[in-house]
Amino acid sequence: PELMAKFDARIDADGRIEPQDWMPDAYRKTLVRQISQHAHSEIVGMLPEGNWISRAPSLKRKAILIAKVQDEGGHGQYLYSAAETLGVSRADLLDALHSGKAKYSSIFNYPTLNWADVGTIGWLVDGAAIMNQVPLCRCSYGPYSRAMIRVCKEESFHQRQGYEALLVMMRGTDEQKAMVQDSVNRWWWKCLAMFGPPDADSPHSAQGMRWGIKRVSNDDLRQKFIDATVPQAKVLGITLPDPDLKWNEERGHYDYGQIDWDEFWTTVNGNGPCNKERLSTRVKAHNDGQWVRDAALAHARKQQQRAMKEAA
Amino acid sequence: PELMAKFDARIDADGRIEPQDWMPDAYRKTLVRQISQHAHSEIVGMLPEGNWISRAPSLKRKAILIAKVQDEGGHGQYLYSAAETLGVSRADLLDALHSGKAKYSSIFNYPTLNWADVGTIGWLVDGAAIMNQVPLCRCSYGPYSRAMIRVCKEESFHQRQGYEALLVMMRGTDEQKAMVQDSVNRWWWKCLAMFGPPDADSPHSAQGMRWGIKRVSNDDLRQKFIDATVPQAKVLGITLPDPDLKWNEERGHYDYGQIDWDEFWTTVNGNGPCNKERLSTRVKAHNDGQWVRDAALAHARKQQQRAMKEAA
Amino acid sequence: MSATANYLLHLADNAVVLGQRNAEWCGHGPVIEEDIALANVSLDLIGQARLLYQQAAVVLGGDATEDKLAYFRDEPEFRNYTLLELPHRSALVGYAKSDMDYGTTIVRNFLYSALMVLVWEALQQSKDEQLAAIAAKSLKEVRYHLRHSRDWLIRLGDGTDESHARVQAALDHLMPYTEEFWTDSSIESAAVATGVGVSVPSLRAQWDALVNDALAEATLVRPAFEGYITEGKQGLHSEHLGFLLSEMQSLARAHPNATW
Amino acid sequence: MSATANYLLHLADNAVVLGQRNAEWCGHGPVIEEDIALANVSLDLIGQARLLYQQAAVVLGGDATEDKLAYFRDEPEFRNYTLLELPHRSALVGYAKSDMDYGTTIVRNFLYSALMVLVWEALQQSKDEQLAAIAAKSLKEVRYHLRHSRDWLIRLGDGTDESHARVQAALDHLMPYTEEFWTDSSIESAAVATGVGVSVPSLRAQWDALVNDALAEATLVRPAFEGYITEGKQGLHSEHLGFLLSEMQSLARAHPNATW
Repeated sequence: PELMAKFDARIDADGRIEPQDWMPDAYRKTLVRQISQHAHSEIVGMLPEGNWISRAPSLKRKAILIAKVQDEGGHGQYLYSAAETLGVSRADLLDALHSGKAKYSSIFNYPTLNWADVGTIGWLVDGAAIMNQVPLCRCSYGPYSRAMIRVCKEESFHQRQGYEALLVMMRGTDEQKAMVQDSVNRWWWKCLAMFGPPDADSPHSAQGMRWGIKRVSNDDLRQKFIDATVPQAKVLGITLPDPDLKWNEERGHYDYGQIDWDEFWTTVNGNGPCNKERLSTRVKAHNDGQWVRDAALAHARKQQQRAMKEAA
Repeated sequence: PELMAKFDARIDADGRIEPQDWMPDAYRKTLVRQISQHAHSEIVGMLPEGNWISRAPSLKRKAILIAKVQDEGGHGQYLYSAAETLGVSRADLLDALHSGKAKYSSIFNYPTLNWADVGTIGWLVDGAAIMNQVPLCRCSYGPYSRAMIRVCKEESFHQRQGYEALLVMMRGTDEQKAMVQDSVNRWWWKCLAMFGPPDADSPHSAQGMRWGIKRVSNDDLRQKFIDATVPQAKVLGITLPDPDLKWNEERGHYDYGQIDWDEFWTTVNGNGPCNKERLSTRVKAHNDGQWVRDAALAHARKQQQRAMKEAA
Repeated sequence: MSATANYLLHLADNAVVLGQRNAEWCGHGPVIEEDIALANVSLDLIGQARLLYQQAAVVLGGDATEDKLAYFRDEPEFRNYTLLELPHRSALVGYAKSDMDYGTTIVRNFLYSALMVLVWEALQQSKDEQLAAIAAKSLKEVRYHLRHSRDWLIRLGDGTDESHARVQAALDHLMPYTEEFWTDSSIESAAVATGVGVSVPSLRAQWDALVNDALAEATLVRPAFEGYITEGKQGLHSEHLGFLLSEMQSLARAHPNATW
Repeated sequence: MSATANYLLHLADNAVVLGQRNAEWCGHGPVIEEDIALANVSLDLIGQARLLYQQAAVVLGGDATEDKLAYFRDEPEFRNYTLLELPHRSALVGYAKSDMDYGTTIVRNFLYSALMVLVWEALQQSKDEQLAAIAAKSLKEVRYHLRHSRDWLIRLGDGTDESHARVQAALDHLMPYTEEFWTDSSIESAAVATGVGVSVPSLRAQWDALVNDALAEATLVRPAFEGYITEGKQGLHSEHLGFLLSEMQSLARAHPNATW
């Protein structure tokens, strides 16, 4: 109770909880779930964009794309490290992913079907992710908040790169413009769903708010995203696929249409177009790599034994 | 000795030896070696051309190519059957191929590097094969001679198709013409080597001639092939890559340059550009297919047991 | 484009894509007889595609040709079922030791040819006489495809423990993609309305009977459907079609003015 | 084309082809740190290719650009070593359970970067100042590639029995392809004659020392050479480059007038 009081006080004062600090079990569990889910999202998120590396239409775009996918791997890596400060192992987290127990962002269960998708994912998917993540830079758990500061910085860079790639395409041939429009048509609604169910239906929000793990509500973030994105779409010259999308003078916000939550939940529950494939790709990579990890471990042990023999 | 005399008499009378007939062990062994080597060549020969099926530049050419590669599979299948009439099993023959003990035509250890190679293989490689094989239609062993009649008929068809494909390309764009010339440059000398070493160096020839297994000498066949091919090359409009190639009025034949026998033997002995790859592709296909063959066998046994139970 | 042309393209794209996939076994099959059999299936499908594209080219007029339609249309213009563009591997990792799984090939050929025997049979009555003629020819071919794949389905299902597990995994993987058969598409409805096409949903009971009967004989369990219904026939594909087409079309597109 | 342009293209083609291959591991590596490391190697190589193609475009003049050189040249125009275009699988069937073998990737990166540390070091003295500058930059990168691949070569060689067998198989498979390094090509001799290029055969003893030292530490046996010497740098490739290029160039060639 004394520890609890100290913890609560720190939270209320907007202070940071560090790994060595006492924390309630539910707080620890919630963080492990959230951070590992985020790490998994980065790793699985390498796949849809990685799908286009071999076909990138210029060497410059190829380099940008590889660097971006590499950054996602890096995010995964240090988010796993942040989770490990809470006393879990990466191996256990990966097991949870591979067995289907742990979730990752549902947006990566949709396919990338043309080159513009690479730009759109940067602009809209990363854009939505940043909206979700910027508040987490002030999250109460120190290692997570520091990881998020770095992640957000890099994601913002990716978002600008994605938008720039689309701008270039929109100045190009008719086919290029059509690709961008087709891409935005496919991703727009899915990005709006990324902010999660409406506040009324969101189970974890209240406690998360209390603990400073979640800081802004789903609906508020979604609105903020839409308000920021509509003008960008205009500059780009594409049409967002929502006939109900219009400025509401009174609210000072854009109104928007109904999100298809059935589709969202179908995908979250494992039945999107690519769920099985994404997961099995990860499992295959992990299984195929077993002998490599075994070898590294065996070699390290041999090295150690040799060093001990020499010392003896 | 009585059997041997009867056998010799049959051979001398240009009669056919059939599976149930007595035959000398060396005759049987020579035939098994030759027929299985020919069967293996058909199977391995599916690979270089098969390499272009997925990229055939028109549906018509794709269909022609699939049909051709399929025919090669068919040739392999009935040549294995012909070999089996001599008391060996297909499994044993395949083991010999996969372990590297048995040989196959060395020509298939070269890569197919452009689409024209598909036509050139038809025209030159199949053309050379036909020269080698037509005499075998009169071979002393019945099943082999009958198999060769069918093989030669189909190969002649493939040769005409290959030549026709090249004719169309030579009437096409500069790039197409360049492809054909490049292809012929790469294959010409290798095709001449297909007739085997000069008669002076050919170990099996004499006995093979005696037995009616081999009927025309390597050098004679090679000359016949060259004499037939040079006019076709002229019609096609390509240059055969041999500066020494010219009509010899006196001999009534074309003279030709030196074949690089070192390269030939290097490849025959396993060190051509694709030897390892061709063999490992076959081994992989065989190993990957083990579970399928096992299943077919297991199912057949179950069926049999069920039939026996019902009968009992 | 006319409703008929669109419908012919849907049928042609199905045939060319599955023909391309089946040919990938050529030289790599589990036993030489299967290399030959699958080459034969592929050849039939490419042949069907040619007739269908040719007829589509006639209907479309202008400079359309069978090869322009096969080689110079982009991914979203292709109207094949998503099922047919998938690589030959099972989604279930653990069984697939190799990247080419024969069980997947067999299950797909079975599920598709079980549909097409019904479709071609019905299309013999198509108001488009050319299509009716193509249907009559294709029906004979696809009956053989069905027999071939059904026989193997049973061998694999009722074979060893390993083959049973593999082919069940392939079935679990592929069966959900067959839901696409029964959904409406504007292309199909338009063709049905004019009497050119057949209503595929009306064939469902017969297909179920064909499939369930074979699965029972193969001792396989039909998985319950849940989840995502693919939309390849509407032009919304998986990530696999792009790779298939970029390989298939590479040479033709590198030489747009060439005749082969 | 000038001797310098040809030489730059040889170096650029090497970099782009191996960069393309290494990137295939992105999202599929044995551990996330290796996904990142190989992406990094790939990124360096693509970066080198860009600088080299840019310089080649300057030398060639006209409408040459880095992307025209990378995306619109055909297979026989590519001058990369055959070693670099091979897929990531070992020729030795039986070990390779999967179509992507990390041992093959590591051995290739090791054999090539052991050469390139020497090549780039020497090219710092190239009479072509731009190339000398590219060499100085590339040398730093390739030193890291060598360290990375060498460390893994030792881990795998001196790891488990399985990893030892796999990496030995990869070595047996790939080592013969390195013979191409030491053969003459007119492109290289011309560049050496003008002081732009380096004589690669003159680096052989140093390369042998680097390689033998690492193999000894990895407890691997260097296979004796026999057989075929590849000629990729002369434009005569394996059957693999065509597939690599058709995938790499597909989108760019589908939109020849586009800017990206």
